[in-house]
Amino acid sequence: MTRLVYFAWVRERIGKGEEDIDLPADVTTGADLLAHLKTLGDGYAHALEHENVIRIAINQEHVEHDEPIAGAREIALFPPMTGG
Amino acid sequence: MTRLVYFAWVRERIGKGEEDIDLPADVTTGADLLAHLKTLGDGYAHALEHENVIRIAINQEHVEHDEPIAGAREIALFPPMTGG
Amino acid sequence: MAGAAPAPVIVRVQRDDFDVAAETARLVAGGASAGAIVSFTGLCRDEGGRLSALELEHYPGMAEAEIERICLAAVTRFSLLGIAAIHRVGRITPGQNIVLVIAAAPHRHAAFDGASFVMDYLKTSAPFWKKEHFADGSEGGWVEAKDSDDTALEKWS
Amino acid sequence: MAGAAPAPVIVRVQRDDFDVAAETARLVAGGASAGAIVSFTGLCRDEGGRLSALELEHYPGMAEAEIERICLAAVTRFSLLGIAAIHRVGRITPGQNIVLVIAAAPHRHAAFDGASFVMDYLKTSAPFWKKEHFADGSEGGWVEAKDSDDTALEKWS
Repeated sequence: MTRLVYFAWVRERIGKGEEDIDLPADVTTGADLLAHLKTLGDGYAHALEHENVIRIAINQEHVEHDEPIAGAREIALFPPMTGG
Repeated sequence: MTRLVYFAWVRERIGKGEEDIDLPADVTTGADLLAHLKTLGDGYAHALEHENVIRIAINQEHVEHDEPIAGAREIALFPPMTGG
Repeated sequence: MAGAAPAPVIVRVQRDDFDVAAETARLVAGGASAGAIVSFTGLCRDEGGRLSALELEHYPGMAEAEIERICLAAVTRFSLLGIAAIHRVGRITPGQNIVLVIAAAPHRHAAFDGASFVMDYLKTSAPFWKKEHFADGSEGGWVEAKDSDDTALEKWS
Repeated sequence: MAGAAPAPVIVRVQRDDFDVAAETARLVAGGASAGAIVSFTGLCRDEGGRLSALELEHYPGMAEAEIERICLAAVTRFSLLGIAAIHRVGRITPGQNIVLVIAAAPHRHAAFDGASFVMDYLKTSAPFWKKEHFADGSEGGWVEAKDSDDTALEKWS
């Protein structure tokens, strides 16, 4: 099981802030994860429609989409940040 | 009569903070004023020894040494500023 | 200075407002070697009266970690004597504070650069998001990231 | 914004200390259009324990006029919503405040630039002078102007 967490409009569109899911063996990178999640329902598909704007953090650190996710305890998906 | 005011080590070396003096007719610029003052005594000569570092203000505005002093109510001489 | 204590680094994410004077005093409590303190306060604008509130969301844990990483980088890069970065979350109304950054240094340019550097990186890499609520009752949606914030980073590279 | 009041410009030379929070509140009292406030505080350093005090002298009248001129230039150049510049004179001991500059603007880069611009020009054109007194009782003499302060102006030209 991998913990997924969502923020801002990603969270709103998916309809939840976090979940634990079993990932198929062929999901090995952040990009694979996005593609997989988009098959899980309309909310996911809408949230992740524009994959290039989605930011990914593994274990609370920013990563690129091609980063391997093996061993990740927590993967976060969120829009570009607008703090400050 | 023209009011002269001095600050920081210019003031200390001349030995006073201000004075009113009659300037000779041939003293027409800031540079002329410095040259004239240096003839008035050792304190003045010491204070104004390095003319190029002396800053001049006429009526409380910075001016270059070649600025005419005609009509000046108040002329200030001081070292480079070190505020802030 | 040999034997000097490490520069204080204060990082917090909180719902409550902050007190700039109190945070500044904490930051320089260690001594009198600071000649310059620059503080940046980011506030909620009223957008010409249209905005009623901002709602700030963050990624707990990562937000604090990212801000601390940025602050430590600033301390090293600009030889700061101390840095504080406090970011509020929750509902914030126009005129209220959102974020505070304070940098202390021996001289002014390091303090200005330190605070500016932290703000530029905080804007683009700390996981916070803003949602707008308008005075007419409508939900304005999530604030979009600005290209100018990415461009601002170029001066530090 | 049409009909907006002119940006507040607060300029003072005083012996007493200043209150950063109170001056900031005065500066932005007019409304909630400021999104960024940058404040710079210049303090008396202890110079590794050698310094006992600074004595600050100024040219009354011209000092205030020069600071105001610099502040007005900053308001125009960076579209500031307000600026405050307060300089202390007299005897100041290590850890005490010397100068305060606060710039308010809609966005952060204008506020940083406004405060930094005012400090850079204040250092080189406002008629103030500092004399050092050392902890061993000796008079350290007048502080010399630094070339780096003149160099700092180049970024604004």
